[in-house]
Amino acid sequence: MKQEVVVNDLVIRFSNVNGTGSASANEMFAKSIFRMGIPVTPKNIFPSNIQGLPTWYEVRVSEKGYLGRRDGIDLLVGVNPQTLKRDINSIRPGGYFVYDSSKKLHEEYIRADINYIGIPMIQLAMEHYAKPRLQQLLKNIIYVGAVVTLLDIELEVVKQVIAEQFEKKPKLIPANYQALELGVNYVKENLEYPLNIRLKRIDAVGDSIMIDGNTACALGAIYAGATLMAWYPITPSTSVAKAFETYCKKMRIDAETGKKKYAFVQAEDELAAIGMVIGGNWNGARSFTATSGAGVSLMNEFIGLSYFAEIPVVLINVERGGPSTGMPTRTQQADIISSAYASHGDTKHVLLFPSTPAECFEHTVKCFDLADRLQTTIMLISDLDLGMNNHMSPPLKWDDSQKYDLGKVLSAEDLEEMTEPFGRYLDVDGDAIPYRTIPGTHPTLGSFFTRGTSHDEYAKYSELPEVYLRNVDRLAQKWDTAKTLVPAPEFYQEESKNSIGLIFFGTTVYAAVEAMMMLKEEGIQLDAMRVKAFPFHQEVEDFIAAHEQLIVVEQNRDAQFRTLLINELELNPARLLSVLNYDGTPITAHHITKHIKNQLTATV
Amino acid sequence: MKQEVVVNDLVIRFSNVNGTGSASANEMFAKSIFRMGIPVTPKNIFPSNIQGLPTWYEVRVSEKGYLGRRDGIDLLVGVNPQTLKRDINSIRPGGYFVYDSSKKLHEEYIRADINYIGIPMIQLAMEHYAKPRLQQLLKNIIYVGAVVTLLDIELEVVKQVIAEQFEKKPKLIPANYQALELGVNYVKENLEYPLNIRLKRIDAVGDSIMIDGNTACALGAIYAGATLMAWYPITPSTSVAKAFETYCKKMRIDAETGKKKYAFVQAEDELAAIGMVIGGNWNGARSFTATSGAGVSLMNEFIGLSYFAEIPVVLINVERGGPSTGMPTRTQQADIISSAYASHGDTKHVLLFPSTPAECFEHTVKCFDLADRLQTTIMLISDLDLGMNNHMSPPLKWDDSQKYDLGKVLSAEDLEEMTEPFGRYLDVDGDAIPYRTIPGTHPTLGSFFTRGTSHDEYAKYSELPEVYLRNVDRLAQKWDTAKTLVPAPEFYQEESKNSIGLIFFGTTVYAAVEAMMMLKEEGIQLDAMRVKAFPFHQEVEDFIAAHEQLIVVEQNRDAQFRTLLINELELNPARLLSVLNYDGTPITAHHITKHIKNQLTATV
Amino acid sequence: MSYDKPKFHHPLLKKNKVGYIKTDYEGVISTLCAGCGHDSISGAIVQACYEISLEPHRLAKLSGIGCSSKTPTYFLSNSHGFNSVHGRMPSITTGANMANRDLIYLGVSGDGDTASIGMGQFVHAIRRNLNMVYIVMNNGCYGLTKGQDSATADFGSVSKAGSDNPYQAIDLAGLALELNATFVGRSFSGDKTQLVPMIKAAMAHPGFAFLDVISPCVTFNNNAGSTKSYSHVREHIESTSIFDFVPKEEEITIDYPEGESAELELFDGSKIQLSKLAPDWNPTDRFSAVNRLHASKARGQILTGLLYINTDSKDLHGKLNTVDKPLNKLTQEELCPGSEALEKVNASFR
Amino acid sequence: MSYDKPKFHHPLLKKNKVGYIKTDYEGVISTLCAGCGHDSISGAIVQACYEISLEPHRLAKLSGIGCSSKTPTYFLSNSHGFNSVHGRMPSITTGANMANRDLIYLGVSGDGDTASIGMGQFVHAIRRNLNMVYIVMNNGCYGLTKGQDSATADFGSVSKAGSDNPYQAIDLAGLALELNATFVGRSFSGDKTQLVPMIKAAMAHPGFAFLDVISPCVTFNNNAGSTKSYSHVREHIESTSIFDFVPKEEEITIDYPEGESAELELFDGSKIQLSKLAPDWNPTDRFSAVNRLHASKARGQILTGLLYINTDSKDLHGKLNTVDKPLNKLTQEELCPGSEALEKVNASFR
Ligand SMILES: Cc1ncc(C[n+]2csc(CCOP(=O)(O)OP(=O)(O)O)c2C)c(N)n1
Ligand SMILES: Cc1ncc(C[n+]2csc(CCOP(=O)(O)OP(=O)(O)O)c2C)c(N)n1
Ligand code: SF4
Ligand code: SF4
Ligand SMILES: [Mg+2]
Ligand SMILES: [Mg+2]
Repeated sequence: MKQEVVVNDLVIRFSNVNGTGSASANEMFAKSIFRMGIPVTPKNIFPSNIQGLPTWYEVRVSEKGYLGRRDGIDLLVGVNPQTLKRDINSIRPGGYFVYDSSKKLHEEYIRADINYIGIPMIQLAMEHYAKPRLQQLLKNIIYVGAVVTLLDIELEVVKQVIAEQFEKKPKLIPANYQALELGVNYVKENLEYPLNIRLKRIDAVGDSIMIDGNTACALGAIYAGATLMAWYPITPSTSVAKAFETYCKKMRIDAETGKKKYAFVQAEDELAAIGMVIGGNWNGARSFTATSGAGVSLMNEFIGLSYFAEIPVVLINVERGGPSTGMPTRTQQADIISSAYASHGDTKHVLLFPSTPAECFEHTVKCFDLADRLQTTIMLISDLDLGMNNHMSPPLKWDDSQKYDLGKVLSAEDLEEMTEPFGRYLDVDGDAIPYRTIPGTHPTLGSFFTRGTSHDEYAKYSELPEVYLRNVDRLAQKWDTAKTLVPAPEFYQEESKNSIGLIFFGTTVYAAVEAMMMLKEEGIQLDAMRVKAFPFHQEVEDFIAAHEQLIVVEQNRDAQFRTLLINELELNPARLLSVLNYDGTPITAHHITKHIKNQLTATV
Repeated sequence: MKQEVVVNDLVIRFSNVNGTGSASANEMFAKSIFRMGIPVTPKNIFPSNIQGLPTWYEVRVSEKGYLGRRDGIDLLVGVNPQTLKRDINSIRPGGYFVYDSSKKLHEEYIRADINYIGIPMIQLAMEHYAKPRLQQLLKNIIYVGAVVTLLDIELEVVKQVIAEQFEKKPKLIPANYQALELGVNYVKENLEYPLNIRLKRIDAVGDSIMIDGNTACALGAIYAGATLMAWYPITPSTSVAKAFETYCKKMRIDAETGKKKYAFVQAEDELAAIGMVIGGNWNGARSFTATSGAGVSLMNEFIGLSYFAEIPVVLINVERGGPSTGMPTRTQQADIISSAYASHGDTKHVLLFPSTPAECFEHTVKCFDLADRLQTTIMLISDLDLGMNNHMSPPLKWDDSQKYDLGKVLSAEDLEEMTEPFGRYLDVDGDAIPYRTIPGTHPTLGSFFTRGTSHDEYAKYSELPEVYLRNVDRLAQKWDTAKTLVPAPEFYQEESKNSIGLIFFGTTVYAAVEAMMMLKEEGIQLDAMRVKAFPFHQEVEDFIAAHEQLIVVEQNRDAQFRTLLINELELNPARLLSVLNYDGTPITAHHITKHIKNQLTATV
Repeated sequence: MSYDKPKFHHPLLKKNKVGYIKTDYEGVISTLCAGCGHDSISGAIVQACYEISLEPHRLAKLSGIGCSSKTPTYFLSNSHGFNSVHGRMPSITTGANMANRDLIYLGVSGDGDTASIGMGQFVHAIRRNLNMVYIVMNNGCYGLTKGQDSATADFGSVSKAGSDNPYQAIDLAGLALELNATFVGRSFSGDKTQLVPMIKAAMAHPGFAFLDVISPCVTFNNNAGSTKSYSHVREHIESTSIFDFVPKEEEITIDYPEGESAELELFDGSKIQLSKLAPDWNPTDRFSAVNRLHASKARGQILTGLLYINTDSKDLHGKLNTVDKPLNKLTQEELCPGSEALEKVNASFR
Repeated sequence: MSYDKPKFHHPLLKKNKVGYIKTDYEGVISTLCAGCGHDSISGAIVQACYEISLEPHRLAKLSGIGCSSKTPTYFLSNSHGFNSVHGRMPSITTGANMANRDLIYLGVSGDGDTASIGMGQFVHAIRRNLNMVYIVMNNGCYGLTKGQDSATADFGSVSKAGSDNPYQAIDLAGLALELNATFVGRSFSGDKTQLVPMIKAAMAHPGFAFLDVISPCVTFNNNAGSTKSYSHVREHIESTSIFDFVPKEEEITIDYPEGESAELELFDGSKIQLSKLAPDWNPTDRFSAVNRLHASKARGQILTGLLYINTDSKDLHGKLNTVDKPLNKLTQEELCPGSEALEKVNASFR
């Protein structure tokens, strides 16, 4: 089993029991690699439970900067007896299994084609720490020390990361250092190291940051001037709320009074959360909510109200595995159709699809501008993978000259200067977007009655067919205006050159870009487009028109995004092939290439 | 203005104020025509309010049996001052305006091209009745008497209908007769009669009945053995519940004890209503709900649970004008996409589209069989027009040899005989439908744990990707099974002969059939198909395959049904043209022919 | 369809302190049934707002869905209004209130809207002590959907169709007390003398002010046997007190008998002046109100009047400790931390 | 992932009247945190069902979503179970109960599940007097979503993160009393002596039996300052009575002091035997329970035990007057009116 040395290209998996503090140890491990200038993506695969169930932490390291998941685990640290068998079987032939050798590994776990590395983790922990909880926690640091040494990770970097982690509880640092050394020394004293797979400092991360999408969304909302967040706890969107509160406490406290320049309201459920957001935006304060899965379903009625009464709403949907409660701690892109056409009656909603934390930030800001401009619900469609995992991302950017677009809001002066009577639903500018007023603006001008029932241009109730038609036809026209305002797609070539075009969106980007490279190496050239918004920008149409055959990659069973494309762009379905991944794990480049090749052979 | 005599082909409109008892007078009028053997359709156009707002009652009479709405009002009885102008303008040139001449009609209401017929309604009423409420009520009967005479309707028939209407309050009959005679005599003594438009007894209704779709649905549920209805009031579905209760009281009381063989529960909201239905069906009692508009949106979360945990649900959606509260007393077919793909995640739901009350009955029965067989949500998609208006319909049919299909339910004996362990989500028969057990069936066998989270074949919680995939792939396969079980479409030709196929569903049938005849007379021949269910039956595919060009007629803005066809059958959108009507009034044949002709010229 | 009333301003009509005459507080002509209790409540709202010299644009009126929820079009046409969705007015009002703490929020709901579909939101608006006036126009039935029993229909009350209600009524005032609402009153649409000052006091209360107003539905629930009919209520009504609201700096004009009278000063300096009709009842002791309510109920009586007031509690803004300036008036400069701060954030993620 | 416990049947383990040993009432091994109060309640359910000789298949266990709502997998694996959606267990139980009145329905919920998203359904299940046992495993926080305050968190209670709760708690037992629930009890997961007989009595009660069980969350809400921690509850608990449940035809074994003891006979002939610790409290007088609860609360104490029982009320089936045979057992012959009747219906529409 003599192997070549592979540097900066590997996948490491930690298999743990949740509630044992492993997540934080594993995160420090990943962070250390990032600090060595090497592109890295960690993925935390956790159960829908608080303590005692299997959890995995997967770290992909890729000098080339491929940040999607990759099949084939090079090294697995397995400390969860419940999943030992499965874990060992998941290692690629020739890979390494790091286990707790405090107890002998049973015969049945022995595979001839992998390497076993025993570290007496719990034994070392028990020898050095008295309290059981401490033993449990520091066992994790012991294996980090071991793996760090095996992979030749810079120890000083790891120590620095540990020091920062415990910045607020410095008393804990020495014990952690000690545990780390226990692992390091055990390897140094007993084993060959480093392994053939190893790491080496490079300079490939530039000014990137490592951050999760939900935190970036929350920061986006703060930068966009959101003053009301109303929400209800639900995985995987809860951390948007948590981050919003955390950063508001740092950035939004009035220095003089210590009072808050924001309202953060935990609602009694999702219906109330979006109701509050509607009330807040109606009353002129930028307001938003974040939710997932069932929460979006519960918001359906209110989304229709927002559409029809034309009230801005910003809704961040961090998708998880459906249907129903489904797999709440797994990822999918499966709320596409239910979001795009949410609510009864003829409705359509604007969706933005960020791919990176930097885009989570930028698109969240955009959501607020679009919501105010278009006076309707704008949904940011993120997913668990993007929202809850740390991603290497370009830094968050804010241009201080950038001004909020608060849309068509009339001030008291505007109202007084008007020569025609104010009509809340009157299309004055031909873009199908009417002007609105905020309650309290003027003593006698501009008040109107908001309602979810059919209304005329002056917001008066009406059941007349022609009044209804004027209104809903204007809403359809507003949709066309929306197309001109949403972000344009991103392309991965200077100009379209190939007959086949790859289409993807959101977190699929990581695997898709890698897949394209893999295919290129095999001589299969594709043009590619990442869609960033629904309704589809003109450039999306143009790209599709320029390609005979299109392949849509998405992470759901029913090819929902493809349906949107066909339906909204009047495309012949025969032109659109699908690559789907919907088992709850993030899609891999290998999965894409395999299916593209299958599809292409099938259609040729 | 000399006109030909037109017999049995006219449209009469009554324009009233709601809450004045006019609806019942107008209904008796329509019923009398039906009793004369002449095909007739009344449409009640009422406001979302209890008293004092405009309401119209339109009666179309068609010897040829065209039962859709028709443009061009021949005679309008206008007793609502609020809408006088609009009403008078709606009369076709040469038509008649019957008004209350107790007060002189103002100049501005005089049109040169129509005929004015004054009846001193309120004056007559005040002369003969002392109580204001009675004056108001009987004024309606006075104009009925007048119009009956003007149109040559058989007076005895009207009297018979009145007598039946007041069967339970016979004391009221004489006053009504008297009022009727007042109207009759006023015409006889003061005016020329009958008019050139008039009626004549024929024998064109056969064994038809005049009934509204909601009552037919309720009867269907009773015949299907539904024992639990849980619902929340909402127009226009409330009358399903009302009728269910009324007929249960007649048909479902235990003769011995006087106790009820059904539970009728007014829930606290729509979420609770569908929750109860899920609980009832889970526990083996056929259970259903009926709702509209916002109610369906609120049920989204639970619909997903039904899909994923595989629990039968029967949901009757009587559509109204959307979005949001929209036009709650107007009709539309605009909940197609939101029903078909309701709830977050990858979900699809079975929809049935009845066109007539007879089908409301038959399809409701079918819904229960399908729900039990497929163990999922089955929605009956009706609309306000079908649900709340009386329609001439074939009689309701029940074959006593017909047995309920309770689907795959294991009894205690079945469980004892089984050699393999029971797996709630195990596909034993290859049709992707697993077996279920009802709580309490057996002391030790067959219990399982129902959940909306990912589960294995034995209903155990699992987050494993392969387990999840097996389950959702089986659900997709179950969808294919559904295709073979839903009702086949109806065709309007022996075999397809033309290159153009017309596609429609639900209440559009009335106007569509008439439109086809009108087009035929102009030399435009179309094949036609009425779709009865989603997913689409193989015959739907075949019909589409057999035609180059398809025209889909539907009553919503966004061509939602066309989207379903394209998406589920992978059709090239270019092949499907749309005819849309979405102003809240039922579609007319004229509207269809006009748009078909436009479309055909545009595409040629 | 709605009709604007021609507003004929008689030169002699008395202007209030802010220069408005009473008709300035009206809305479009009601389309409710003639005699509907809801219209009287609308009238009382108009009266109260006129008398306290409210500037109409300083109030936002919100409602759910139902006949009752339609009433906001029938008063205060110079105020912004929001007829939202069924049962969800409280959440919308919460959001609106968060956006601008300086307006007065008047929420109108029905018993169907509040006690059934809206129960959760009602309970939680109370829990947050949201600064609003919450009026339930309580007719014991679903008017707009044609008269079904609601959850406030009394046990044994007979419906128009003749059937007895088998369920215990939800007593919304009792519930509000149990949930620590900071202002709880009950009144009757037919008793403007009591209702008008109660609405005024509710508006002056800086927290959740709940008014359960019995409001007969003449079309569907005014029959013999109904406990929400005009005649039943008139026969069974009793009162905690004779009640008046005295705006800040106005003089108290009514003389109450010594010993039984109480004066409660509100946050803004206005006063509630009352003469107790029930000796064991103390308007600021929640449990005495619960007791009093229980006693009336046991006798089949409907207790009206102010039931409870907590003159010293924090509303939601207070609980959250938000800035004094309305959030919707904060500018980009005040809200956006700027690029420099973002650079620091970025650095913390490296 | 769930693990079936190997069930080792010791020959000497005592069988109950229906032939089951105690482990027959267990479920799969719990995946809750070690020390979670919820597990103790599961244990009490197992114990109670074993002792009253319940046939497991005669019970259906239902829940919403949350750590608490997971517990039905951890007891009674021979019963059908339903882990539904968040806050909606009551409606599902209502439907299930309508379908088969002969089973026992045990609903398990959390304080988030019941007091927030599920408030409306909770209130209306009480209003209908649905025949079920409704247990709230009350930890004052959202366990499964990592410890946010719930609506039952006490005012001023300190969270793990160190912040004071600014909202008044919803007292679910108080609420149930206000809403006329026919059986209301409160207990503590750490007090099995009280909890086990209370569960038994709740199961025997032929209507809505509500048990608010304080159940500390060791992971997120067991810190100092929390009023739902083990130590706080242990220090502040008090009881209405010493309590026992005596199944039908069994003898009463405990001797209570004369004068303070009461015996309540339930519908099925079983008895509740108790010795009052509070002299002014009468378990069948709802208002005395309200008073008692109020008094404890005022002293900062947590009152546990049976609070109120109405031994004579109609459950939903009674209110609806449904047939005795379970609706899910009625056959097509019993349900379908047949073609002849339909012909008559047709005729009435001609
Ligand atoms: C989600 C939803 N469900 C049902 C309805 C239908 N609906 C309209 S008003 C109403 C009840 C109104 O009753 P209440 O609140 O008591 O008002 P009232 O008409 O008696 O004043 C209902 C059920 C609706 N609009 N929305
Ligand atoms: C509609 C919906 N919203 C949110 C969630 C997320 N969620 C799961 S459990 C839970 C709270 C559970 O709290 P509680 O009922 O008190 O149970 P505990 O975990 O404390 O026992 C929430 C909000 C969900 N599953 N469904
Ligand atoms: S139906 Fe009843 S509540 Fe509605 S307007 Fe008429 S009287 Fe008022
Ligand atoms: S998080 Fe709390 S409630 Fe959930 S299992 Fe752990 S201790 Fe119990
Ligand atoms: Mg009402
Ligand atoms: Mg909890």
